Amino acid sequence: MVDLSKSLRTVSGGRIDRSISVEFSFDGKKLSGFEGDTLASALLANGQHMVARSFKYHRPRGIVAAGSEDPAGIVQIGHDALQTDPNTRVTEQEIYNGLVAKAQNCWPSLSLDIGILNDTFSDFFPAGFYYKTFMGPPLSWMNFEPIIRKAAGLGIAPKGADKDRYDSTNRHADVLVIGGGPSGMAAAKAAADAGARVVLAEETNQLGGALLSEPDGSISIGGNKIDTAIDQLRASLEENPNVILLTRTTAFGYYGDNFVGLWEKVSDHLSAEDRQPLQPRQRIWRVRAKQVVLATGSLERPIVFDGNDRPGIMLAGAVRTYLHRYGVLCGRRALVFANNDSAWATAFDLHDAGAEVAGIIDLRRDLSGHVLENAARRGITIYAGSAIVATEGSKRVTAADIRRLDEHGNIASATNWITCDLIANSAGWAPNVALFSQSRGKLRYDDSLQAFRPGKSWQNERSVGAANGTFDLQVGIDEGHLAGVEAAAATGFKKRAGKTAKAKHNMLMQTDLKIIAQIPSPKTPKKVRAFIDLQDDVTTKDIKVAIQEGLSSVEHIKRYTTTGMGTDQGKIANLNAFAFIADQMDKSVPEVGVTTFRQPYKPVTMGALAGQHVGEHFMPRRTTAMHPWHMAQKGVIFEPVGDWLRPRAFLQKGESFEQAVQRESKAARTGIGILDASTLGKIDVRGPDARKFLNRIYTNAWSKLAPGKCRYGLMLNEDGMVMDDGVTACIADDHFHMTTTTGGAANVLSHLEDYLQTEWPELKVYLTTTTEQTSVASICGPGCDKLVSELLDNFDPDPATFKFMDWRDGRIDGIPVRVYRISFTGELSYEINIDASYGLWLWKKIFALSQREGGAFDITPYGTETMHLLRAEKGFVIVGQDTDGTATPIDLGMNWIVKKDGDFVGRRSLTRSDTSRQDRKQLVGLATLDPGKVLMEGTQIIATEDETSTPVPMLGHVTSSYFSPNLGRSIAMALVESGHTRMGQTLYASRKGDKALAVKIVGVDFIQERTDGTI
Amino acid sequence: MSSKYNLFSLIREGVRGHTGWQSQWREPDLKSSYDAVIIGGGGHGLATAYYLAKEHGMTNIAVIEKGWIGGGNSGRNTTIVRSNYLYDASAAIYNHALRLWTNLGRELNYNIMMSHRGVLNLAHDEGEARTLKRRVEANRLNGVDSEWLDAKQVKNFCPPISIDENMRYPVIGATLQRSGGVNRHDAVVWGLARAADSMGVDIIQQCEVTGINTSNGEIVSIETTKGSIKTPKVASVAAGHSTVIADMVDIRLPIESHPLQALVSEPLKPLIPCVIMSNAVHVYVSQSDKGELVIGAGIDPYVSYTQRGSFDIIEHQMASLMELFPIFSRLRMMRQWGGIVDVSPDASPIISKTKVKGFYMNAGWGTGGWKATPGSGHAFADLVANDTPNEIAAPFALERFVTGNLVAEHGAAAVAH
Amino acid sequence: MVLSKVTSPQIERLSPLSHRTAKSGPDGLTLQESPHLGKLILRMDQKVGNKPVTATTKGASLPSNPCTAVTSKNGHISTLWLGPDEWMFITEKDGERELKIGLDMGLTGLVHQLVNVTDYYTSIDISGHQARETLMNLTTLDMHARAFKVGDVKGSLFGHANAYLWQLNTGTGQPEAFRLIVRASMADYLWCLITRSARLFGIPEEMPISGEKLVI
Amino acid sequence: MFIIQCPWCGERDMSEFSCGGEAHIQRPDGSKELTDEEWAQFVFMRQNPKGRYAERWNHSAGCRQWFNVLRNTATDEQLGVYKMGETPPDVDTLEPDTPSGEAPIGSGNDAVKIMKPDEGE
Ligand SMILES: Cc1cc2nc3c(=O)[nH]c(=O)nc-3n(C[C@H](O)[C@H](O)[C@H](O)COP(=O)(O)OP(=O)(O)OC[C@H]3O[C@@H](n4cnc5c(N)ncnc54)[C@H](O)[C@@H]3O)c2cc1C
Ligand SMILES: NC(=O)c1ccc[n+]([C@@H]2O[C@H](COP(=O)([O-])OP(=O)(O)OC[C@H]3O[C@@H](n4cnc5c(N)ncnc54)[C@H](O)[C@@H]3O)[C@@H](O)[C@H]2O)c1
Ligand SMILES: Cc1cc2nc3c(=O)[nH]c(=O)nc-3n(C[C@H](O)[C@H](O)[C@H](O)COP(=O)(O)O)c2cc1C
Ligand SMILES: [Zn+2]
Repeated sequence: MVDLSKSLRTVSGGRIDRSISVEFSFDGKKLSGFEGDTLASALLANGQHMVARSFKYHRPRGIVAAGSEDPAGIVQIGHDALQTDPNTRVTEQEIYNGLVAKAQNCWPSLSLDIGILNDTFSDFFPAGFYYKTFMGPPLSWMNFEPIIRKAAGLGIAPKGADKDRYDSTNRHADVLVIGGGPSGMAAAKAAADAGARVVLAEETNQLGGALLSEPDGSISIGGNKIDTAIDQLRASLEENPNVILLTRTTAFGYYGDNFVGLWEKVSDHLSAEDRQPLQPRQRIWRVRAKQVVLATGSLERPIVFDGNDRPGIMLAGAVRTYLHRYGVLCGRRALVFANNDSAWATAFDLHDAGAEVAGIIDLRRDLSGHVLENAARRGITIYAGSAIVATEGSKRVTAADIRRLDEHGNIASATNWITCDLIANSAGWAPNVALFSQSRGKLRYDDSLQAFRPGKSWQNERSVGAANGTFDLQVGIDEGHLAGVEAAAATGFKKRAGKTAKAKHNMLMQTDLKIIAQIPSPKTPKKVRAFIDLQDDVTTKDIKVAIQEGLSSVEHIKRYTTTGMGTDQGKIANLNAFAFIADQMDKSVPEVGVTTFRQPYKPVTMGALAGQHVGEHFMPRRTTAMHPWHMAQKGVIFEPVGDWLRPRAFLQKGESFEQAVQRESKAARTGIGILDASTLGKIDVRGPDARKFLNRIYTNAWSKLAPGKCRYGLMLNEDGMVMDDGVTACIADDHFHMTTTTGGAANVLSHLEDYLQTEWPELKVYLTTTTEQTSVASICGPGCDKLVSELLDNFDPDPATFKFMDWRDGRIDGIPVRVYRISFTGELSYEINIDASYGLWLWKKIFALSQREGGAFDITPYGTETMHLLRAEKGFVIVGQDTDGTATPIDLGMNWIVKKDGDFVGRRSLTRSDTSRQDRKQLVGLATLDPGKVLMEGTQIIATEDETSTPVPMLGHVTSSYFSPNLGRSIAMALVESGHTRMGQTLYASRKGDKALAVKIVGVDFIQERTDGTI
Repeated sequence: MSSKYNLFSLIREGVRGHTGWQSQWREPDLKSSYDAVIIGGGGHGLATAYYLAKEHGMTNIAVIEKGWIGGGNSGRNTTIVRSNYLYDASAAIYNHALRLWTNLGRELNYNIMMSHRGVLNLAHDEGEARTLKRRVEANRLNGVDSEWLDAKQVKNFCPPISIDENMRYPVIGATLQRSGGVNRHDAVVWGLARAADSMGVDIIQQCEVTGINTSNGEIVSIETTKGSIKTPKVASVAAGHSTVIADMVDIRLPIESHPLQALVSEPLKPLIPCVIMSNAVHVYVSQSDKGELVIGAGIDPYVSYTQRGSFDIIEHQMASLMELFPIFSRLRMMRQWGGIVDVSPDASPIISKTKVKGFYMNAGWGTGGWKATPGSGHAFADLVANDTPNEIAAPFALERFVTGNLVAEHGAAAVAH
Repeated sequence: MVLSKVTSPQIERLSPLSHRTAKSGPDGLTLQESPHLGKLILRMDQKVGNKPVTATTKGASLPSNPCTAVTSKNGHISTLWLGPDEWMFITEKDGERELKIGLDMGLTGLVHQLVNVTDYYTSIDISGHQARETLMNLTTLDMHARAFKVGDVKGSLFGHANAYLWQLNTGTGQPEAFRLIVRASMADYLWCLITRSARLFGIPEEMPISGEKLVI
Repeated sequence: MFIIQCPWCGERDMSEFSCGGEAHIQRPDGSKELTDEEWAQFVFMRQNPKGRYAERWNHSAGCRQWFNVLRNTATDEQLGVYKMGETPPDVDTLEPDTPSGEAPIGSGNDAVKIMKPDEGE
């Protein structure tokens, strides 16, 4: 057996910096690697193949690939349970000093995992076994689910809020190139040379792509060795101001109109010390590209055989990548198992690097050409027309059984176990078409590749190089170059053919290949464990069961077996799954079809997707000019109204919220109350047809409203339901000042613009919002006219002459103001409008009047809660509280505001057979027989005191409810079935766990009701 | 006819290598005529077929599915099940569904993983609290399980949630329906198909309805990509494609088809115990038994049949999620997708006869119809069999858009899904 | 009765960002509010043309192209295109009064709307060669020099805030400067979002005003 | 998240716009004699086609203008924009490939993810 204690690091070579060693730990073991290592390469260098346990059977999982396509090598990163990163792929995580990695989904430890019991009993856990039992009782799902849930899942989520920050930014590109391999670099260079704005995104930490998996000297590009050639290209791109070159950046999503999401890992590869505090952890680049070049390369496909999931069984290409990019030998005694030439290079390079190659097993029966000579020269045994049919080794492969196959693919020779610590296998290369398919291009099945390649494009995109099924280096470079030239030309830059670098190489290309959906096995079928999806433990047997159970669609089979549903999304598994299904159903692969390639290309951090719009920046807090004053009041509590924050009540020392509201409400009717009403929506309406317009959008008539006067109006939507309300003032014959609810302002404006621009373009009216131009101080209370006259420069507010629903201009210390005699409290009140920049000054000035010695005004600031209470005492509705989109003006008892003739928005709906019924829910007042009892808003109204068994018929519900300090009793408004005809009736307010409360139906104007003596 | 599922059959098959499982449903050829044809092999269509066969003895019927059964919204929804709706009519049908859900697994002999883990609807300000409390009260009187929790109780019920009072949208309370929860959408579809098939219902996949023939206002036959079928009754349950079907008989519907997206995180060990929904912050999230966080995103504002949505909707969704669950920030989105939801003006479904005799419509479930699947199928089957709506279906007739008797669930109490 | 003198506060005019101070980074990126600039919105049929505007004002005129602005020779008045029938005049502090008088005169008899929005909006000026990149984090507008030029005015979303972005004419050799015209109530949100993005260029990040008690 | 060509401002990201739904629905005068049925057609009933569709968009974050967009709802391909009051441009779009309106490419339907063996580029 080979000795793994000695490092498997080659003496030289690899694109790592051997001068900088990096210390990290895996599962408590202190290990070291070099700058440029991924966690995977560093672990392999330390002889650690097994890094995880599989999802279902908890079987040992090793490193299979060298990139983001690795299926099961995922671990938990971070020592701090508050900030840990679950499910991190070892092949992508670069190491840094102090990196802590732990195995996940295993207990008590990676090497000894109780979960392996699932494996022992795996016979009883076929695909979808859980659908077939625990339907309860006796085995009920609710009892069993917790157990399943514990067993399922992989990593553990952090326990604390994320301390890192994320950015997102926008870019417009003429040409976006995805993939920094030879083809992608050529495309970027060509497009940039043409003058186009180019973005080049490369998933890994370096440009070069597959070239980095080749020994430096083995290829010459434009006369240079690989690394020099790449450096020169990189330099020329970097110095071009029109090029954005992004490494460690994955194109994760190809969306509509060439919008591509890029995910840059800015500092995940750095130790805490090395991270720049101002830089985000990760950044999303939102790229809108005129043209896209897809140079995403190809993915190698494993061979499906019994026991193919043991650690130490890897993709041949990956083994070469580890050797040449990271200077790591993946094993000392290797077997290479292939169906095409490219994998032979792995055998040769391993041999040349000092490993023992115990044999090349190739499914193809008749081999020829220089590969044979090359193998012979190295004395490597060749097993043609043969296959590995079984393997051994619990935590690392230790041996393989090699058999010859006859022309029908059946086993034709006796057992032949060969020891090994590595099996490098390859079933050929498949174009990486994920993004192409995301862009909604159509795939074409290529019989020579036995894989899908880009077919018909839907968006402005081109695939080049291996991503396009072009595996020859030179042809790929030329393809990339041409794509760059044409893409740039397509965006309006001069087309210059230019020249491409000539590549000299003797790479072993995948030539003809021989796919066998599943390698035969000497075992009874029941015992065969040939894995297709290594993360979710999907075997060929599972897929057989699914098909046998009649799940004939590939989409059904995916969902029944969960193949391709893991964190790798089956990058290397899916094609094998499709091929195996095709084989089982005697269909061609295209007949079977593919599952959908969805975004993201690989899992993307949610925090990164949220970007900067989190925490304090999540949503704007809109505030008024007076806000600083409000904030200065100790006991202030705010109420969000849309994006606005409005004072809800000003609690004084030792006061409860309720007490504050009672005090404020009383003050507003006895002393002087003042409310910041600045947030009310305001719209300037002007034009010769303004009246006509108002007539059409309000339910009442506006033809006669004289300048200097105001009127209240109701707006409906076409469905006839109340949508908004407010007071509108006539400034001049063709000029009006409209107010709307705070929450409704934006809707109303677009509602109005919509009608003006699309329904009634003939109307000569213009609308402009002025909401934030003016601050509004609403002053109310008996005798507040004195305050007003005090406040304004020689202004006579006498209610007798300055009448309710009038407005006038005035000045305060010379600053112009407009005063409206309008009121939603029923009290004498004045609304002072002033340019917002003077809002805080005015507010302070008013309160100064309450400070002065002697004859100070008794002014009480009040909030929205008191405002709601006061208007309720008068029975004024609040749209959105007493209405919920289901109430007509008639329901609200506001027939008086619905004009008899002429059309208006929503009019026709009012007369629909059901909308005009008399037994609709109608707004009424409720007076609890016990005046001290305040109803909970939302309380349901029922007919009888004792609640019969459910369902209890409900007559309506309480929309607003308060204790009125001014009436000394509880008051409530409610929408009640045929309410208007129930005046005086007693109904009941249902209460949870308590006797229903008797309430009397009264009018909504409680102050009036009091004068009339009904309450 | 497929064998019974239970622990013993599992063990038996385990021993003999699972060679004995039979097909869960047949792949029958299209007959030339059926007593009724159901268009749409989603949960609702299959449930309709199942109950038509089981409760109305109509077994000579077919379910026609243009793709693979469950490939529509049934296959792409976040499976939230609850019945705490505001209005009586809604409470009636959704609660009816909830009762059926509870026992459906056993009834179908198929574990649909119905998990009554509880659904929270969060309130972030007084206005929301008011409308949610109103709902709780209405639910109570309608016999729908529903209760009000304050912020602390919310935190106890769902520990990972943030109830930080300094958030822009602090959690001030929530309604809880303990009997609400999630289930396994594919299993529901397959279980219904298997049960319906075993009673003789033909389930025809990869077969698209291309036309509907009527003569003097009555259904006579339909055209499909696999041939035409004589039938007196056609029941359309095509969700996002409802108007496309209705168009075949010149009926206009009050429906628009919008993209609605959802996404899943990578699988994690148990993290959140229940379903959390918030309107103001627009979040709905639960964790599947496999371990992914299943997260619903917002609806796109435009009509589209592409089963795709906009990226910025996903970004907003994530920002919202981070507001409520700051600890999710380092987790990763594994896959996102979209469906085509059939949105009706009052956010309530249409279960209705039409002006064409023998043509029945089940549509308009929009973003929230999964929870109704058995109830919808049950009520619709009744309508199709008896040609008159039962009291559960009656309020959802098309006429309401003419007479104005809407079931305005989108009103103040609007909570999608 | 005799009243003691009212201790009324001095007339004090505040802008939406008066609580923020100008910021600048090491490489010349600067951020500051230009408070109290006079602003008027004119809505009128574009066919009416320039005359009524030019006739009675000191150099004001309407831009001839959508999404652009023109500035009077003396530089005192700029007119921004907001829509096919909508323009915004921007003057120096207090300049809006005189301008309004002039426009009212010229527009009498014409169907139009002229509204003072001086306090409705405020202006955030961002200048320096890093200004474009700073803005790219906030908007989907193409901020590349080829796409956004001096004199361009584009309404768009910046974070969650609607605003108009205008590239000022700073003259050759001067660093580029942009003016964001944003609603007063959104100004603080936007300011802070900009500083968050500008932190990368050495401007100290600032947090929005918050801390309002929302829960009883 | 597609790009919308505002007739005045040019190409902008969709996030600047708000969608107003189906275009060319004439609002009848509600004060005139109309049956409930006719009124319901205007208020609620929609065409919601799969394929060519004329809809209204508003450049809400830009010039605040309403205009019409012609779009193929099976693919989201935009076929043209035109101002209010103008008639839709006469342009052709991908004809449905499957009966329920699925376009042969670019649509959401899994039936068109891959090319038929005989299908030309
Ligand atoms: C992302 C998302 C999340 C959701 N979340 C929830 C949730 O949490 N809770 C909830 O209750 N609801 C949710 N919903 C809504 C729910 O999914 C749907 O309301 C419900 O699944 C509709 O079921 P269905 O069977 O009627 O429709 P579908 O499952 O869509 O079935 C309709 C079927 O009709 C077929 N069809 C269409 N046209 C034809 C034709 N011409 N010929 C033949 N067949 C045809 C389609 O292929 C499709 O299979 C969500 C939806 C989405 C998209
Ligand atoms: N031996 C063979 O048979 C064989 C087969 C296939 C390819 N090859 C070789 O591979 C090379 C192909 O060159 P190429 O440039 O076409 O491909 P490449 O593999 O060299 O480069 C592809 C690059 O794209 C990156 N990438 C993939 N997905 C990405 C994403 N979503 N976002 C950002 N980056 C992403 C990868 O990290 C990689 O660097 C040639 O040298 C060819 O000879 C050889
Ligand atoms: C509740 C639920 C859970 C899902 N879990 C996963 C999952 O764990 N892995 C995965 O790849 N997809 C998962 N999906 C998404 C499906 O793979 C697929 O995207 C979805 O059914 C839509 O189909 P489509 O993408 O093929 O159009 C899930 C979907 C739903 C509705
Ligand atoms: Zn525009």
